[in-house]
Formats: sequence, structure tokens, C-alpha cells
Amino acid sequence: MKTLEFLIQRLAKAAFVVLGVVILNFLLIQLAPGDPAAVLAGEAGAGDEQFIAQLRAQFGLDQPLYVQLLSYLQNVLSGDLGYSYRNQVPVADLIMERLPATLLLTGSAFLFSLVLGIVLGVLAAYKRGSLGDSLIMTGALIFYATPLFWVALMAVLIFSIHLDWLPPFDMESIGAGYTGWARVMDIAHHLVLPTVTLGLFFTAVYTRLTRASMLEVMNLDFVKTARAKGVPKGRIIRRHVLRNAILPVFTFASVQAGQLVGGAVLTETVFAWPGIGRLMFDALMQRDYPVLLGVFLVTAAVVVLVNLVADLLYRFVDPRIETAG
Amino acid sequence: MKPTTPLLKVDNLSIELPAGFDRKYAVENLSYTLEAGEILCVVGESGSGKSMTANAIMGLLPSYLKPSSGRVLLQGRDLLVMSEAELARERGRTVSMIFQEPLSALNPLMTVGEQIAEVMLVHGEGDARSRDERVLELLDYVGLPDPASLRHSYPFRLSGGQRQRVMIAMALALEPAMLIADEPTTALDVTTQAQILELIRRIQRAKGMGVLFITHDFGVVADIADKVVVMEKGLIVEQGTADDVLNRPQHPYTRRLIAAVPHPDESATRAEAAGEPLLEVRNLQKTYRSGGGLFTRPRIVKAVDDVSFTLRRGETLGVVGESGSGKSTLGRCILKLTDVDGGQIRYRGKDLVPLSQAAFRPMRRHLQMVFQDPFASLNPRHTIGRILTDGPVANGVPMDEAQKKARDLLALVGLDPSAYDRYPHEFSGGQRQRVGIARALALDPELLVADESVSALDVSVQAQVLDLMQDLQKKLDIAVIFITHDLRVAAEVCDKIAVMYRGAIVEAGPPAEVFNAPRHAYTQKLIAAIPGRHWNPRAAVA
Amino acid sequence: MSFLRRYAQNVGALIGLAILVVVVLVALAAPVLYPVSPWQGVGEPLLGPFEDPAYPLGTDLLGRDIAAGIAYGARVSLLIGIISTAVAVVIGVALGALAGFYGGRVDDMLMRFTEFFQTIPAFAMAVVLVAIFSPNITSITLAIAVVSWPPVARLVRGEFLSLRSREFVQAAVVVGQTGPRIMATQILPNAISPIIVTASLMVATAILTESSLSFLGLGDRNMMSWGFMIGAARTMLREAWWLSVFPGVAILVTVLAINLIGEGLNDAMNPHLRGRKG
Amino acid sequence: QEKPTPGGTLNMIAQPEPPMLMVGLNTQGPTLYVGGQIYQGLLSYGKDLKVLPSLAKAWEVSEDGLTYTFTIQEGVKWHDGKPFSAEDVVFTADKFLREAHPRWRYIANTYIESITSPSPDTVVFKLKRPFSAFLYAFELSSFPVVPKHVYDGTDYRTNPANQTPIGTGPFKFKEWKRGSYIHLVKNEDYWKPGMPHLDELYFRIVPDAASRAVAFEKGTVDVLRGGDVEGFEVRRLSKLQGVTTTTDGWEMYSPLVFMQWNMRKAPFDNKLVRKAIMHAIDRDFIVRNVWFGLGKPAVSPFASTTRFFSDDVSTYPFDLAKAKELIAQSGVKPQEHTIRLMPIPYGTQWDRMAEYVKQQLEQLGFKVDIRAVDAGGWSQALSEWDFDITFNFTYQYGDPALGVARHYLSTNIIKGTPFANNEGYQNPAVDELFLKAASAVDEAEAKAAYAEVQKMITDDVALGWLFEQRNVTIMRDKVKNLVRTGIGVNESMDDVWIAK
Ligand SMILES: Nc1ncnc2c1ncn2[C@@H]1O[C@H](COP(=O)(O)OP(=O)(O)OP(=O)(O)O)[C@@H](O)[C@H]1O
Ligand SMILES: Nc1ncnc2c1ncn2[C@@H]1O[C@H](COP(=O)(O)OP(=O)(O)OP(=O)(O)O)[C@@H](O)[C@H]1O
Ligand SMILES: [Mg+2]
Ligand SMILES: [Mg+2]
Repeated sequence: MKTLEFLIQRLAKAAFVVLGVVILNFLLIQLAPGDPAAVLAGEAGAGDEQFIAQLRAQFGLDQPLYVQLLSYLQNVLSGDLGYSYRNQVPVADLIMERLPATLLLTGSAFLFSLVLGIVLGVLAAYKRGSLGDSLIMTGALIFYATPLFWVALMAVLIFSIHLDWLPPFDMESIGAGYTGWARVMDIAHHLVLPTVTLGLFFTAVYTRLTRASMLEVMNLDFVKTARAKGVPKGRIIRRHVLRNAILPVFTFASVQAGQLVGGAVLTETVFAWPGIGRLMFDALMQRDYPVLLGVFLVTAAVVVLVNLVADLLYRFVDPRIETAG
Repeated sequence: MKPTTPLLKVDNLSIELPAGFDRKYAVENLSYTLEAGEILCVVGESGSGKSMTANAIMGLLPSYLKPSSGRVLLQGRDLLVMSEAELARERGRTVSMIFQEPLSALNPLMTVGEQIAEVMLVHGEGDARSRDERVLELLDYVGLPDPASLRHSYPFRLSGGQRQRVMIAMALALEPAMLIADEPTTALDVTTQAQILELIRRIQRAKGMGVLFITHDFGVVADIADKVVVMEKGLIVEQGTADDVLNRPQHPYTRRLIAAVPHPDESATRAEAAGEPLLEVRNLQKTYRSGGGLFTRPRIVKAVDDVSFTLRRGETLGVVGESGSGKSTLGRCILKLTDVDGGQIRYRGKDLVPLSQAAFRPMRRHLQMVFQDPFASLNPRHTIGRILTDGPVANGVPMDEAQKKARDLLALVGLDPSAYDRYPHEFSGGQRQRVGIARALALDPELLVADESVSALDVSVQAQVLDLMQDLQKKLDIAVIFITHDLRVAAEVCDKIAVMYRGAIVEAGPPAEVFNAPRHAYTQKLIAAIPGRHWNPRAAVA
Repeated sequence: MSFLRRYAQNVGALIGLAILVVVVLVALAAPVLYPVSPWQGVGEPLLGPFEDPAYPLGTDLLGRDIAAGIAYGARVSLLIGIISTAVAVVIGVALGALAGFYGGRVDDMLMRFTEFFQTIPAFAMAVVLVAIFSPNITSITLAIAVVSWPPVARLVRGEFLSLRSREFVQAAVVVGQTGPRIMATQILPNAISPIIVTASLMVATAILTESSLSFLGLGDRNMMSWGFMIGAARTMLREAWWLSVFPGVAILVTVLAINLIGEGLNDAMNPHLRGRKG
Repeated sequence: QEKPTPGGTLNMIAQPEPPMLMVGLNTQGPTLYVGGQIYQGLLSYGKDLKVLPSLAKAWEVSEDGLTYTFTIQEGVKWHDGKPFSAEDVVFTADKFLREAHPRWRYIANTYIESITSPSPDTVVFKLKRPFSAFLYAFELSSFPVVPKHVYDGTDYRTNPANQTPIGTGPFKFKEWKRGSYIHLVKNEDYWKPGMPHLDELYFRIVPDAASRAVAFEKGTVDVLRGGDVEGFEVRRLSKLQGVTTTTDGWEMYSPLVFMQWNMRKAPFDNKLVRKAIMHAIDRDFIVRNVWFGLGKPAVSPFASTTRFFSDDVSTYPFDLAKAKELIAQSGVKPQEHTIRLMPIPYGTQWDRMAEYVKQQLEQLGFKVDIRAVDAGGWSQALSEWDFDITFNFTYQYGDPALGVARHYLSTNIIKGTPFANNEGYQNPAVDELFLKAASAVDEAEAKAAYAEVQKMITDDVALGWLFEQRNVTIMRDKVKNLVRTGIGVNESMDDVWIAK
């Protein structure tokens, strides 16, 4: 019962946040110089006033701002994200075509960074002060300080060009016609570099966070109790420290999940990954506002959803939550 | 037949502190013994090294603290030379420990049953079934209700007393020969404390365990100890049987501690204060609502429920009651630190309840407060001078005047004038509490609310601060609302006592009356639970 | 002061400080070291490092001196890093303080507002802002500030929330201090150390963000920045590695140094965490 | 000539990803590249700009230059199986392009009197007055023939068929995974017998320039179109084994790059300043160091590859001293001017060029502020005349009347498009000469007028001509017959084949 109620409340809040994001972005975009119609006209290779006026009317850009906003909101609420100015296809189609790629990339980067980060963080905390700890933490510090795009360039240079181990771009071998398991393996193969590139920074973040959190929990009283009970060190780490220490890492990770999409803009560019990060950037550059707004809407929805799921999981993992509310 | 080797023999133990601490040794040249079937109480003020010895025995010292000399012989074997693995085998099996903070001492993410069973699990005791049975047995043994469902609960669902019982059950799981209890009742209400003490004593008798009991409360010592060790600054200043130490203390430090133990002065009667009422509280209501949503009812706590009383100039009203009874909330309502749901608070006839914060602010100077925690109530980033002048300056007093006043106040509360430019962390707890009092007095208030103002202090310091407060009150003719959970303290300093229970005042009257002839069942229970009631410290040091 | 001593005990933090001092000195001395604008071609195009002792880090395809670019780039990186952080901290502290101190509806409103910003991925938002207001140093700095304040606001809110119920704050209320005054003189000074630590790390992040923006072609074209140098040379990685490797190292080292300093500050300002380092 | 082997897949790159493949509605480079395999023009043009048949197999021009009669190919079918007829051409010329295609609209409204189809295989254009460039207006990007049965009576721009284009070309649209690739397959019913040879075409979307080079290197793609990779990569890739390069195939377009300044504003309203700037810029340096030799310094507004090019013009050799002298003469105080330089956002080489120009202008004493803008900002600023100086380029379209005149005619000073006379150049003599050349029936007459125009414009320094782009097509040796005409890779790849 409580969970259901929680769910309803959170969904309402999530919807509110997403709506807020939509309005915020809509207004933001209005501040931009550069008329979409002019851009399209330019892109079309030529253009005169009549052409641009035609486009404006077609996109409804000749309406007053509040009318545009209202009709946009109305459409969004009825599930219609509008038409891409540039591609002349429904925005929802464009995004849905691209979203799985981004979800795959960010999802695997998320898992990769979280799992690796936690493992390394636990190791470092467990072997605190050892050489291993120093190596892990130095590595984490370096990846924390290295620009993502730079890692991407270097990774392509080394692993694709020099070593020829991994494909440098694309999501799958185009035209190879793989199906079933072969296709999965093919995609997985293509996924390695982008995932690692996108994930390394976050791995560094989670490593540091996990280690700090572990050390903090190790100082807590109940760990002392466990020692006083005669629980061996390994078991203390596994059963007592880890679970308590990981909760804040999860919370942080779920809040940060959205940031991965930001990173995806860069990763998708370098690796020609057909996701919405790229779509967003192109849409922005081409002033294709319905697409831009749509991408933000979908991203916000995904982020809110991830947070919601994380909160739900949290309620299962941490028994204290229910009463705390 | 007495065994030849004592259960525990601490022999010449010293633990060095790292450089930069106030003293060289945390504990120095400690020697004492504990026999099976005995309760040895270690008493002393905060920082005297009580916990340190306990941790040294369990091998739980932080990595950078190492015993520099001595031996700790448990059943004849030196614990200090054992490896971590060997120690782990002993812990929980031959010697167990319970701690002060029952909430933080339990893993929040494991059910209590799991945590108790874990002791047996890691020592390879029994199988899953037998362990489950043992858990039920233990829970039942320590007096917890409905063990079958309780063992699946998480610690946060249990009350403080229940958690402490779980800790005890855990400690007893393998029937160790020895139990170390580090202030196990300090965080609990008196009534709960009495129950836990009773439980420990019962178990100790039944199992013939040796118990090392650490406390700073002589009342508790009087209730349970067979032998007593008194510590001061890392050294043992006196040890002996409970009777010797409590009733015939030799060392001046022990005598001083015992003299400071609060004890109701049952003979003294006080003059009724007369004159205009300063503060009249009528039917005050305050309800906290929290949580609650579409389908659940909110948690409603009637923190203050229809409370009325009158306070006159120069009078001290003691508000006592157990934790959560609404004492602090009452104080906060009077100072308008929180909204009120109903009733009146009339100060000099003017009702404060309807006033807005802004309208009330000019009146604040008449109603001041002394806080509980001498560490938390002073802004660590401000000098004492700034802390003392902030109030007057906020009330429009010119800076130089405020400064002069501040210096006068320092003298008044017995602090050195040099304190003016120093920061709070450079003072001891008692000194800080004096600053807190000075701050409250800086505005020449007519009413002072003191919420647990001495609870965080060691007894000897507590006695000094209480003296100071009483002194000043007489001198300045201030009315005081003195909030405390310690009936002994209240009885010592107050003109009237109000006993609160679940937000309501269930009994009120002069201390002697309340103490000697409690009418309400709750008051009776409260008084019965006062530790060391049958021991008169005044007689010991007379 | 014990703070300095504690800080000095941390070797990493000292190294970080030393590096940062060098970077700052280079940034300050850039016009003296390289009086000619870093945009001016001065040598043969595409000289490798150490091919010509006058240009130890080589030249780019217009014959511009890489070393000069790095020196001037330090100014841009530090400037953007520091100013954007300052702006973000001011916004974050203001909103967080109000939300945390007043709680209730104010808190709800401000936190919802913060959530809007947190729901949009920071980098994506920065890209949009910079593109919309056309890339120049002001828009870049502001865009970075606009996307980086929410964590500060949350942090400050948390601090204020916990500090406002602390007894010394209650004491200030009781002696009659006004809300704004309490926020400024009682609470803020006690919340300052986590803010400083966070701010120091934000400077590092801001430098990274600026370089990523430049990489996408959204940098200020009149300011030589490290990200710009990498972005401009990234396609030439294989022909002229030095064009992107040196600025990349500059970013890495600077950000690393700032991070080390941040950690050092953290350890020194939160003494209860001491004794953690092996 | 070897005998073509049938079958195989050709992998190419579409960069940037085109918005759509409907060539009639969008004439961006990649749209033409991909769309050119689906749609076809009425005519095509050889590398020597000779007119070649495409959907029209023959054409005839009347003596007076007013009647153009085209005979269309037989047996041509649209991709949906419907037959292609002269009606489609009439619809395309009279309705579809007149509405949707600004360049055709201008020609049609200015010159055409009527378009008729007297028989199912002939189309007749009657002109109001002679227009010597008319035969050059039928190539793919100017005149893609569209199916009447699909578009007539619909809103062209929102017609769903735009997503599944139907043309007459050798390849049919199969699938477009946005952000990833466009897939075309062989048109089995193609009207040229035995063609096309290839089975499939893939156009990959690879947004990062460095990745595109890697893609070619690793054999993922077989062809790089001019502009797909950066200049220095061209140099490196063309040296690889088994790789062929050509600069052919751009004769029809011959892009010419220039600085465009706003002549309404100081200091560009001063001819001496413009001349000074021309002298201050080393066009050889730009071509050599920024474009890695892939170009040729320009001397005239006309590309040297086109028919009416003349080198008898005012020239501006690199000479900083002279430039400074001219500035001094002009009376302009350069330090008082902060010039906004707005690079065209087409890639890093354009940015480098901006940096170079900035550096040179600063040597003259001007303050220069590079304003980076995206494509939107650029076309907006240019269309609204809100700029000081920028770069731009023009396609020649085979005839100056089509590709060049639009930048200089005072009648073309219109707001709202970035590809007109945005600099605000006005010279009645130039207007007249362009007009005269365009309606000349006699080629010599046109040539004389154009020579005169080039002299005048270069003396006025209406624009700052920089260089003629030499786009390089890079391909694997096994790709045969790729670049055959003056429209290069936009030409239908019906005769392209891959050696096994
Ligand atoms: N973890 C530690 N690191 C360094 N010094 C410590 C540590 N714990 C305690 N000390 C020091 O050792 C001395 C003895 O401390 P101990 O905790 O044994 O006192 P205590 O008698 O238990 O006091 P309390 O009644 O406050 O619990 C004190 O001076 C204290 O400052
Ligand atoms: N801010 C609050 N929100 C909700 N409930 C509260 C709040 N503060 C106190 N309560 C509840 O009100 C009741 C009375 O609390 P109060 O702090 O007045 O008790 P107390 O007698 O001072 O206890 P203690 O001795 O532990 O200080 C308790 O049940 C407490 O849980
Ligand atoms: Mg202790
Ligand atoms: Mg209280």
C-alpha cells in the first residue's frame, strides 16, 4: 500500500518536473537568435523571402509566443511531440529511432562504471594504505581529470587503429545482415569502446565515492559491534560495511544518471553512435527546435524515471525509508 | 572454590597517545582484577580513560593507538599478544561487549535476528535451525515481547531500551565468561535504565559472569557494583569494594565526585514566591504532524497537551519527564521557536501567541534560553566576545556598551577576562556552559528557559554550573524554567516541579511533596527508577 | 594555524598546490613570455616539438607557437573556471540558503526549480546555452555557471537545514537576530568549508566543461584555450600529435592539481576525517 | 575499357546527414549525393560542360533562342511501377519546382512564357526573351524530375512520400536508419538496359571527421566525396595503397570561395580599404597551409574552369606594404574599427582561414573579433545583413548567369537569403552587362560582356575572392567509372561497378 502511494506521489512529482523542464526549455529556446526558417532556407541551398515566409507559416512561427507555447504543451500532453522542421518527420519517430542506441550506451556505461567503480572502491578501502590502494586512487584521479573526448580520441587511436581490436565507430556492422546472437555479439563488440570511454570518468567518481563511503562506514559503531562479536574482517566488509556504504553511492549514481546523457553528446560524436545525444546536437545546430525540445523532454523523462526506479529499489534495500518519508 | 587465576587481570596497562594530545597517556599503569561472578564498575569523568581500557581488552583500539606496556590476562592468556584472528575467536565467545549508543551499535540493514545469529554463525556454533531457536530463546530471555516476529524487525523499529536488550542478547549468545558494558544505560530514560540494570544483574547472577561495567553515574554504581575502580585522567585513583568506595571514599577526587552527585534535599522547604505572575501559560497545545499522504494517516504527536502553569519573578519551575514527553517542545513554544496550535502564553499579561515573529523580536530580550549542549550552542566560528555582544547589538545597544557589558558578564559567570577574544573550542564543557549562561544574561532577561542545561556535563562540573545558576537567579531575581530528565537535579534546584508525561503535566508541586508523596502512578514509577536511591552521597562525604 | 599544518601534511595536496602555482604564474606571465598574440603565426607551419628550439612544443598548421597557446590557454581556463564557479556558488548559496533556512513552501519551490535544472543533463544544457547565446567568453562562463549551481544549492540547503536547528542558531534567534543576519553571520561561516571544497572541485569541472565545449566548436574564437587547441587539432592527431597532446596534458595536470587541492582542503577542513589516509 | 562485373555493394558517406532525400525540396550536397541515385535531372553535363542526355534523350533550340524542345526517354518507369511521361516534366517545371525551388522559380518567372507537352514524349519551353544559360538549368540540383502522380495536388513539403522517395534513378530507396546509414538497392526496372551494375548502396553517417578518415582507411567505406575528410587527411589517404583520387567531377559546380563584406558599413564602404585587404591576404598561403593545396587562388569572380572566365582583371598580389599604404590613402583609421569576423560554420578549415584572415587584418591595424556562430546564426546574420565580414562560396552551375550573377546584381539585394547580393554591391553598369550577357544568343557577345563585367567587379572589389576549391574524390581502385560527368558523384551511378 505504502509503496503504491509512494509511486503515485512520485509519478505526479515526476510529471510536474518534466513539464517544468519543457516550459523552461521552450522559453530558453525563444531567446536564441537565428530563425529556424532562415536556417532551413540556407540549408536548402537557396531561399528567398517567399520561401521563408512559407516555412514560417508551416511551422507556426508566425504565431505569438504564448500561442506557440500553449499549442506545444497541448500537443505534448496528448502525446504529440510535433514535427521536425528539418526532417519533416514526427519528432517522436526520430527520437524513438535513436533512443534505444543511447539507452544501450548510457545504460552499459552506467553499469560498467558502477560495477567497476564499486569493486575498485571496495578494494581500495579494504587495502587502505597499500600500493594497490594508491594505484587505484591515482588512476581514479587521472581519469577524473581527463577530458572525455580526449580519452575517446586516444582509445580509438590505440585500440582501433594501432591494435585493430575494436571497431572505432558505428553501432553494428552495417550491411553485414547479422541476426540473432551474431547481431548481439556484433553490437557488443561495437559497444566496448564507447562504453569504456563514457564510463571511465564515472568509474573514477564511483571509485572515490565508494572508498570514502566505505571508510566512513568502517568508523561507525555497528562495525565495532561486529568486531566485538568476533566477526572476521572479510565478513565485516561484505556483510556490514558494503551494504551500508553502497547506498549513498547508488543514490548519487541515480542522481547522476542524467549526466551520462550529457557525456553521450561527445561520445556519440566521436564514435558515430546513432543516439539522441547526437540528434540533440544536430537539432541545436540546425535550429530544429521541436526535435531539441523533444530530446530534452525524453531525456528528462528518462532521468526522472531512473531516479524513481532508484528510489523504489532503495525502499527495498533500506528498511528505514518507509517510516522516514 | 575460588579459581586460582582471576577471570580478568589487567596488569600495568599503559596506552600512549599520539603526539599533539593534551596528555601523554590515554591510560597509564592500570592494574585491576575481575573475578567470575563479580561486577566491577569503572567510574570517572569524561575523558578519564574508561572506554579506552575496555577497548584495549577487546582489541578494538584504533590502529594508531597501541598499548605501550602491560598485559591483559583473560583466564590467564594475554590478549595483547594475540593476533587479530585469534582475538576474533575470543570475542563474542569468552568476552562480549555492549555499547552506549544502542541505535548506532546495531547494523541498520540487518534484522535483529540475523545480527544475533551472526555471533553463533561466525563462531561455527550450531546449524541454521538451532541458531534460529537460540535467537528466539535469547530474545525471550532478555525480556523482549513476541520474539518470533521481533527477530525479523530492523533495529530502527525498536525503542532504545529494546535495542539495548538486543545488544545484551547478542552478547549472551555464546554465554561468554565475561561481559564488558560501556555506559550501556547512559542514553536511556531512567525507567528504562532501571530495567536494563536489573536485567544485567539478573543475568550476571544466573550465569556467574564477570562484568566490567563502565559508568559515570555513582547512582548506578551504588545499585549494581561489587567492586569499584575510580579513574581520573588515565590513572586509577582509588579502587576497592563498592561499600568502601561509596561510603568511605579516601581519595579527594572520589570525594569530590561523590559530593557532586545530585541528591534531593528532602528537608529543605522553600519560601513561596509571591507577587505578580510573570508568565501564565494557559491550555497550551502543540501537535506535530508528519508524513501522511493520500492513503495513510499522518503521524500525529501531541507534544504539548493542554498545559497550564504560572510562574512568578524569581521562581524556578522544574519540568521533568522522560524522553519524548514534550519538555523541550514546551520550552520552544514559550520562546516562540515553534508555532503553537492553541492556548495562551501571557507574558506580563500580554499574550505572545498571536504575535508575529517580527512583532515579537523586540520582546525576545526578556525571555532567554540556556541550551543543552555546550559544544553545539556556541558558534564555533565566533569569539566569545562576539557571541556575547551579538544579542545586545541586535537589540540596538551600541557596540562599546555591549562590549563592556560582555566583559562584566564574563566576570559574573566566573570566567577570565582573556576569554573575550578566544574561541569556544579553547574551553572545557563547563566553561562553555558558563558562556552560554552569560549570553542569556547579556540581555537582562526576566525569564530564563534552561533546557537540559547541565545534562551533558560531568557531575562535578554540573554541580558547579547549577550553583552558578542558582546564585545568579537569586542575585538578578530571574524566573527560570528548568527542563531536565533528572529528577534528582530538579529536586535540588527547583521551587516547583511539574512532571510531564505524553505532553501533559500529570503532577505538579513543591519538590518535597512530589518526591515523598507522588500521587500519579507515572511519578511513582519515575521516582522508583532513580538509580542509587538508597545510597546517600551526602552522608558518605559528610 | 593548525589548518595550514594539516594541509601541509598531505603530500598530494602540496604537489597540487605547487602545480597550480606554476600554472597561475604561467598564466600571469603569458604576455611577458610571449609578447606576440598566440594567434599570430610566427614560425614554419607544423614544426614538431624541439625541431626548432625557438618553439619547443612545435607549431600548428598556421605556424602558431603551441607553447604560447598553452600559456595563454591557462588564462582562459583559469578565468572561466574561477569566474563560472564564483557565479555558480553565489547562485547556489543564495538559493540553497533560502531553501534550507526558511524550509516549507520556499524550500519546496526552490528545490523544484533546482530539480528542473538537475533533470537536464548539465553538459547538454551548457551546449544549448552556449549555442543559443553564441559562443563567447561571457556566454560560456555563464552557461557553465548556470549548469553547475544546483549541486551547490543542494549542498548549502542541506547544511543550512541541519545548521538551522543547531543550538547556536536557536540561540541567535532567541537573542533577537533577524533571519538574514543569522544566515549570513551564524550559519554561512559554518557551512563554508564544504562550500569551499565543492567550489574547488567545480573549478576543475568547469575547466573540463570549457574544453569539451571548445572541442565541439563552441569556444570563444578570440581566446586561445586548451580545449580549442585540442578541438582544432583533433583530426590531425595522427599527423601532428603534439597539437593535441600538449594541451591535453595541460588540462589533465591542471585539473588534477585542483582536485588534489580540493581533497587536501577537504581533509584539512574536516578534521574528523583525519587518520584516514594510509 | 574493362567489362563491368555485375553485383556488389558500394559504401559511401553522407556528411552531414541530409534532412531528406527529396532533391526537389532540398539541394544540400549530401541530399544531391544520395538523392541523385533516386532522382534524375532532365539533362546532365560533361566534364567539359558539354550538355549530355539524361531523362531527355534529345533537345533542340530554335534559331531565335526562344523555343526549347525536349524529347524524353522511352520506357522509363517510376520506382512504384508507374510509367514516366512528359506530363511529369511539365508538372515538375510548371508547378512543383516553381513553388518549391527558389532558383528555378527565378528562372521560370523571369524567362519562361509557357511549358507544354504537345505529345507524350515531348516537352516544349517557350521563353519570353532569350536566355543563353537556359540549357544549363536542367541538371539534377536545378531540375530533378518528380512524379506527378505522387505530388500533384498535395502539399509538397509535407507529402509523406518525401520519406520514401520515388524517382526514376538506378537505385531505389530501401531504408534510412537516422544517425546511422541510408540504404539504397538496385532498381531492377531501370531504363538503361543491363544497368545498374551494383546491387546495393550504403551511405554511412559518420559525424566526426577523423572517424570518417578511419572508416575509409579500414575499408568500411569505399569512397570519400570532397569535403568528407579534412585536407591533410586527403594528402595522407591518397598515398595509401590501392587508392585513387581525382579532382574531376566538380566542373558544373566549381565552388569559388570569397570573403563577403558588408559594403553598407565603414570601413568596407571604402574601395581602398577593400583593395588593401585583398593585398594583405596571401591566398597562396591559405591554399597551401589551410587547404593543403586543394584549391587554386582565385583572381576573378568566375571560376577558371568555367566557359566565360577571363584573367584580364585587376589583381591583388600579396603585398603587406602596399596594403598599409592603401589604408593610409583611404583615410580610414583602422584602430577605430572593430571588425566582426563571422566564419562560416562548415568545419575546422574554415575556422583556420578565419584565424588567418584575422591575423592579417590585425596587421593592418584593425581590431578583429571572431564571432563564432552555428549554421542558424550564420544564415540569419547574413540574410539580415547583420554582419561585417564573413566567408561564403558560390556554385557556378555551368553558366555565370546561374551561379555568379546572383551575387552582384543590384536587383538581387534582397533580405532573407544568405546566397544573394548580401554585401550590397550596386553598379548599374554591371547590372546591365550581366543582363546583356544572359540574353545574348551569340556566345561571343556573351563572352565580351562577361569579360567586361569581370574587369569591373574586380576593380570595385565587390567581394574578396580567395580561391577556387578543388574537391578531391578518393576511392578504392576497385571502384570503377565513378566520376564520369561534370556533376561527379551526384551523377546516377548506373554505370559504376566494383572489380572483384
Ligand atoms: N580514537 C581516539 N584517538 C585518540 N585519542 C582518543 C581516542 N579516543 C579517546 N581518546 C583520548 O583518550 C582519552 C581517554 O578517552 P576515553 O574514551 O577512554 O574516555 P572515557 O573515560 O570513556 O570518557 P567518556 O565518559 O566521555 O566516554 C581521552 O583523553 C581521549 O581524548
Ligand atoms: N520537529 C518535530 N517534528 C515532529 N515531531 C516532533 C518534533 N520535535 C519533537 N517531536 C515529537 O514531539 C514529542 C516531544 O518531543 P520533545 O523534544 O519536546 O521531548 P522532550 O521531552 O524534550 O524529550 P528529550 O528528553 O528526549 O529531549 C516527541 O514524541 C517527539 O518525537
Ligand atoms: Mg567512554
Ligand atoms: Mg528535550
